Amino acid sequence: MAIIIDENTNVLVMGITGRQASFHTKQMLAYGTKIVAGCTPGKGGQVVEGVPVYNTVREACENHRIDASVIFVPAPGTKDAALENLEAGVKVVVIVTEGVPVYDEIDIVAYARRKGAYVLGPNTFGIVSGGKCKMGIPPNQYFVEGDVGVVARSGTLTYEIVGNLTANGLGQSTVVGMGGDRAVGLTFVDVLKMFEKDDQTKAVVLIGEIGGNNEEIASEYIKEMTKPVVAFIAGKSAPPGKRMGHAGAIIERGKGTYQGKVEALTAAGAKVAPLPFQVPALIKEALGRE
Amino acid sequence: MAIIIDENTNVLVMGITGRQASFHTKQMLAYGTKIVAGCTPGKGGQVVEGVPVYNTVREACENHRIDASVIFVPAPGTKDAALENLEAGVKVVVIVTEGVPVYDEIDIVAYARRKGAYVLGPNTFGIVSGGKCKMGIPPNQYFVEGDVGVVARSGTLTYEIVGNLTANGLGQSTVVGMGGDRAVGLTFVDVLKMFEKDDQTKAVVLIGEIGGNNEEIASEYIKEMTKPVVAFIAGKSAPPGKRMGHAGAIIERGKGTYQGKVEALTAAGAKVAPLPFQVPALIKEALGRE
Amino acid sequence: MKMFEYMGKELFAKYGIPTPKGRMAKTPEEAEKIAAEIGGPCVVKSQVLSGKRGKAGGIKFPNTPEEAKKAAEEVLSMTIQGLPVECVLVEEKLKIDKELYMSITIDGSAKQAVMIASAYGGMEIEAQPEEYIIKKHIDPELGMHPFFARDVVRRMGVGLRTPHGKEMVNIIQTLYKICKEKDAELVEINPLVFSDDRVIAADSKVTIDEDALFRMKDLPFVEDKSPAERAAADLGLSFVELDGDIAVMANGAGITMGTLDTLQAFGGTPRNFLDCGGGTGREATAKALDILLGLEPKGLFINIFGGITRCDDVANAFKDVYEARGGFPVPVVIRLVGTNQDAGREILKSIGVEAFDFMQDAAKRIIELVK
Amino acid sequence: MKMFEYMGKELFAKYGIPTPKGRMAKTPEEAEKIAAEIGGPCVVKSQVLSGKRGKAGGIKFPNTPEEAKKAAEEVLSMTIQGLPVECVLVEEKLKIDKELYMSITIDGSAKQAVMIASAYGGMEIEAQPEEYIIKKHIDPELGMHPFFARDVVRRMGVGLRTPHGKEMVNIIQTLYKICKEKDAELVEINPLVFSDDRVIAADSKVTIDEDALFRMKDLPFVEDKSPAERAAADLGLSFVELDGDIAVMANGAGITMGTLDTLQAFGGTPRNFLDCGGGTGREATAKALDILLGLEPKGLFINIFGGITRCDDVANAFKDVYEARGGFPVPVVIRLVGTNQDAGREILKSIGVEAFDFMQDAAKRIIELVK
Repeated sequence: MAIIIDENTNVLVMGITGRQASFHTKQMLAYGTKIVAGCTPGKGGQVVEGVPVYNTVREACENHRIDASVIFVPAPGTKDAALENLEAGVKVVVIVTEGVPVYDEIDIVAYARRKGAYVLGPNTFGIVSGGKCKMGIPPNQYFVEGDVGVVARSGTLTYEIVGNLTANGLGQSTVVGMGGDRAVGLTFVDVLKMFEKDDQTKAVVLIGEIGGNNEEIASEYIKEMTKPVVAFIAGKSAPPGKRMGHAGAIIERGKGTYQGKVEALTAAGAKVAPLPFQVPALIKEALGRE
Repeated sequence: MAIIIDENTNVLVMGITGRQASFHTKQMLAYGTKIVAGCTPGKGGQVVEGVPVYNTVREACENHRIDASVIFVPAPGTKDAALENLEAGVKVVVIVTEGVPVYDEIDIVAYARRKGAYVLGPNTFGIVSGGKCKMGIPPNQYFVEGDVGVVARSGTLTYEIVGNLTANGLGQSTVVGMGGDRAVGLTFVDVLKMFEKDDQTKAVVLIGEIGGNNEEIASEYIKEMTKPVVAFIAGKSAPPGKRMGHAGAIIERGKGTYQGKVEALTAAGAKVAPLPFQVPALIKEALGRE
Repeated sequence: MKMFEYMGKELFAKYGIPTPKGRMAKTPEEAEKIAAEIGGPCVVKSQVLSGKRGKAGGIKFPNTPEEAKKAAEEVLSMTIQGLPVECVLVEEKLKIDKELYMSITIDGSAKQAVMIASAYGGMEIEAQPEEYIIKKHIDPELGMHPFFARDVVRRMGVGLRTPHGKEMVNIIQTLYKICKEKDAELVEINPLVFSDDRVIAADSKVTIDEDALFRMKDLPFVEDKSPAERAAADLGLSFVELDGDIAVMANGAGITMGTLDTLQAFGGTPRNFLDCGGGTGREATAKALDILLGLEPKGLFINIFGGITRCDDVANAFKDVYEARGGFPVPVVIRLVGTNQDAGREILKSIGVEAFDFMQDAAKRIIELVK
Repeated sequence: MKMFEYMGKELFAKYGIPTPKGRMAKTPEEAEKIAAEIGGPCVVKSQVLSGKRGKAGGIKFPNTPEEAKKAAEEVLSMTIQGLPVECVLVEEKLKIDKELYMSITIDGSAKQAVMIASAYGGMEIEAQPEEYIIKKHIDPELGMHPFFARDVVRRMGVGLRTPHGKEMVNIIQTLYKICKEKDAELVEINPLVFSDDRVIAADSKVTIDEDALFRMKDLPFVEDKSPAERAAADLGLSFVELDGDIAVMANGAGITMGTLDTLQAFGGTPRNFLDCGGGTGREATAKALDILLGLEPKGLFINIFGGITRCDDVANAFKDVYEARGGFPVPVVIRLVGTNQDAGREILKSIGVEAFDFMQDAAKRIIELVK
C-alpha cells in the first residue's frame, strides 16, 4: 500500500519552469510519478516535459485532480506557494526549498494543521513510495519497492542508508523526508503511526540526528509499536552546539544529546545502529531474514 | 434538556466589576445562573455579589471549571476578552457588548470556529434556558421553563414575543440571541439544528428581520425539520435600506427583502406571523393546543 | 462613515494604489490652478456622498484651465439628491482602454471579508451576469497573500506577467491592507481603468466602520447624516426619517421595526424610525422626544419593553418634556412594560397619562387619535 | 545573525521598550562624553557576541566621566573569548530593585514561537527550578494579544494595575512584534529590571534568522563568524572548525555528521564539519577544497553521495584544485557514488585517483593514510 503517496497520486510541480524543477520533473516522471500539472505564474499554457503549466494552483485544480504538490520555488516565495496549495485543498505538500525563514515555516505548518494536510519540509529531499511515486530530488536508482519504511530528517544520509538497504536486498515501502529545518510539517510520530498501520511496511528505519527532542518523543510511541524499528542517530562525534541564549538552554534542558536519544530509543525497544552501514543487518535480524 | 446552557453550566462574567456587569450579575444569580467566577484584570481577589474575581481567564480556569462566559467589557476590549476566553478553552462565549468593530467580530468568529466553540453576539441580549440559566441582560420575569425554543437576531423584540408566549402559557426551552451585528457567531441553522435534536423543545419560534440572507438559508434547513417553526420577520414596513456601494448590491442580489424571506419560510413549511402578538396562537395551533 | 471620493483616492495614493493626477478644490480659482498644473483635458467631479452624479450633471470635462474654472463654478453651485456640493475633484482626463471593477466588503453571512472583481466594470457592473463576477472570500486567520491576488487577476483574464497584471496583484493586496488598517467595511474601485500600460483607480468608494472610529483618529471626519439623524447619533441612537404622520420611539432595532410594522398593519403611517434601546438614560430619552416633536408629527407613539432600559427612566424623561413644554402639542400613546414598570406607570399617572400593556392595543389607539 | 547588545537595545528603544540612558562608543573620548551626558555613575560594557563578559572583566562601573574614559580604554583593549572588543556601551547605572527574565524564541518541537519568562532573572536563570519558569506558546494564526501578556505578567506575580505590570504587558507584546517584523529567532531581556517605578531592559540578546536577511535590509550587518566560516558561508556552505587532523567534505548535514561519526568510530579525528550539499557547483566546490587545505590537515576525506549534487561536478572541482596546486600536499581519499557517478570517476582516474564505493571502507583508508 505505501503511505502518503502511491501510483495513483496526481502530482503538481510548483515552479515547474525553473531549471532545477524541470530537471527533477524529468527525473520524477522517469521514476513513474504521475505528474499531471505544473504551475508558474504568468507561464500558463506552456508545456514542460509534456506537463501542462498553469498560472495558479486554482487553475490547475480546475483542470485536474491534484493530490499532492512538490514545491521548487525560491525561498522568498515558498510560503506563498505552500499556502496557495493548502488553500486550494491540496492534501500533501512537499517543500524542497532550502533557506525558508522560520516564521514562514511556522505559518505554513499552522495552516496545514488547520486544513488537515501533510507538509513535508521545508528543506526536505522529498518522499518516495518504492517503485510507485517519487516527489522530490533523491536519485532514482537506489529507491526500490519493498517492505521497509524509512523516515528521516536529513537527505543525503538517507540516500546512504537507503542505498545500503537496497544493496542488501531490502526495498522500501515509503521513504519519508520530514525536512531538516527547525519548523517542519510532520513529526517522527506522525510518520511512525502511518507505517504502523500500513500493510506493506514490515519494519521501520528512523534516521535522526542530535538536537531537538523529536527522537525522544518518537521513543514514547515506539514503545506501543508492533513493528520493529531500527534507528541511526547522526552527530555522535559533534561538539556541543552553539546555544540560542538562555532561552535555548531552558527549552532544551539537557535534551537533544546523542546519548539521551540512543537511551530513549533503546529503552523503547528500537535497535540503534552505531554506523550507517550497519542498518541493513539490524533490519534483517529484526525481520528474521538472512 | 435545553440547548447550549443549563442548570449545570458554570459561568464566568468578564468585566464583572463594571457597573452594568455587576448589576446583571445580580440579576443572573437571581435567575438561578451558576456564576462561579468573574474576571477583571488587576482586580483579582475582589468579590462581586459573592462571586470571586480573577485577573485573567486562565487564573479563573485554574480555580474553577468554566463552561461559559458572558462578556460585558467595553467595545475596544471586547475582541481581546473574547479571544482570551476561547484560548482558555471556554466553549460558550456570550458577547453582550454593542459597537464592536466588524473586523474584530470576524476575528472572534473565525477563532471560535477553529476552537469548536459557540459565540453568541456581539450585540446579543444573551441566552436563557427557561428556569435554569440566564446569561445576558433580558428581564428575568418573562422567561419561564417550557417547550418552545426561540432563536432571534434582536433583543427587545424577543422580550416582546417571549412575553407574549409566557402570557399565553407557553414556556421556553431555550431562548437564543444570536446578536444583531453583521458578523456574529451562530447562524439560525446552527441553532435550529440544536433545537431539532433537543428533547425538551417541541416547537421553534424564529425571530428574523430584513437584510442579509440568514432567514433564506434557514428556510432550506427548516424543510428537513420535524418540529414546527413559527417565524416573525421585522421590517415589513421599512423603506429600502441604504446600500453599501455596488459591492453590497452584488452580494445581496435582491435577497434580504421582507417578501423574499416570508416566501422562503412559507415554502419551507414555517408559519409566518404578520405581527408579533400573533406568534403564540400559531405555536398553539402547530402544537395542537388550546 | 462614507468618505468623499477625493479622500478615498488620497488614501489609495498613500498606500501606493495609482490614482489620476489632480486633487480637491473648494473654489473655482483653485480648480483653475489645478487644471493648469495638470496641463491638458480634465475632469471636474462634484464631491457628494451619493451616486448618480453623472446623470445629475455633476461631472464635467473641461479642456482648459478657464473651462475648468467655469465647470467648477457650475458644479459648486449644484445640489445633488438634496446634498449641496461643497467641493470638487479636478483630475487629468484618462485615456480609457478598459474599465474593470474591484472591491472588498463584508459578507455577513460568511462572516468574512469578500473580494469582488470583474473584468467588466463601470456603471453597468450590477447588471453584469453572475458569471462575469468573481467573488472570493478572505480567510481572516490566513489573511491576504499574493497567490490570492494572482488567482483573482487570472480569473479576470489578465496576464500575470503583463504590466497590468502585476499592478493589479499589488492593488488587490493593498485594498485588503486598507480594509484591515483603516477598518474599512467597503473599499471599491469602479472603474479601475487600463490606460496604456497604467492601471488607475478612476473612482473610489471607501466606507469606514463607525464602530471602529475610536481607533481611526487620523482619518478626516465626514458628516454623512441629516441634522436630525446627527442629533440622534450624538445621543447614541439610531434614527431614520420616514414619510408618515406618527412619530415613533421604541427600544431596540427589532422592536422598533416591529412597532412600525404593527402601526402600518392597522392603517397608521410612521414618521420615523427611532431606536432608543441599549439603556438610554432619562436625559437622552428626553432629548430624543424633543427630536421627535421637532418633526411636527400628528401623534407620538412610545413603545417600551424594559430590559436594560428602565421604565422609570423613560417615564421621567416623558414627564420632563411634558413639564418643560406645558403639555404635548399632539396626542400621545405610551406602552410601558418591563424593568421598573410600576414605578414608571406611577410617574405617568402623576401627569394624567395611562400606559398600555400591549403593543397592538396601543398602536390601534394612536391611529384612532390621529385620524 | 546575532546582534550586539547595543544594537538590540536600539531596536528595543525604537519599538518603545524602555532601555537605560546611554549609547555605544568606539573610543574612550566618546565614552567620556556619553558619561558626562548621563551625569552620574555609569556602566561601561564591552560589546562582543559572547556571554561571560562580566567574569572576563568586560564590564566596569565608573563614577565620573574621567573614570568612564579610563574604563573604556581598558575594555577596548581587551579580547574576550578570542574576540577583540571593538566598541563599548556606556549607560546609566541602574538602581536595581528586582531582576526578571523575558524572552521569545522558536520551539522547533512545537513548531511555534514560545514566550519564556521568570520572576527570577539574572545570571542564574538557567539554574532556576522548572516551576519558576513560565513557558507559553504563541499560536501563529492567533498572534499576540494583550490577554496573553496579562496572563504571563499575572503568573510572574506582578499586579496588572501597577506601573510595572502595565509596562510589562506592553513589553511582552512588543517583543513578539519585533520577532515577527524583524524575523528574530531570539529576543531576550535578561535581566529585565525594576528600578523604582520603571521597568527597564538592562541587557538585550537578539538573533535574526539568517534565512530572512533578504527581507531585513534595514538591519545593520553583524559578522559573527570566523574568517573560514565566513568564506564557507559566502559560498552558501555550512562549516565548523574542529580539533582533529582529517579535513572532511560531504554533501548534506546529516551525512556530514555521519561521516564524522564513522571516522571517529574507526579511530580518526575530524578537523572540521563541511556540508557542501544542495547542488553546490564545480567552482564553489573547488573553493571549499581550498578552505579545507587552508586548515593544514594531515589528510582530506571527501564523501559524496550524489543526488542533487553531481559527481562529475565534484570530480572536476577536485581536478581543478589538483591541477592548480600541482597535486595535493596531504593524502586524499574520495568516496563518490550517485548522480553522474561514472563520469565523475572517469575524471578522477584521469589524474590517477580511484574513488571508493562505500563510506566505511573510505573512512578506514584515510585513517590508515594519516597515521
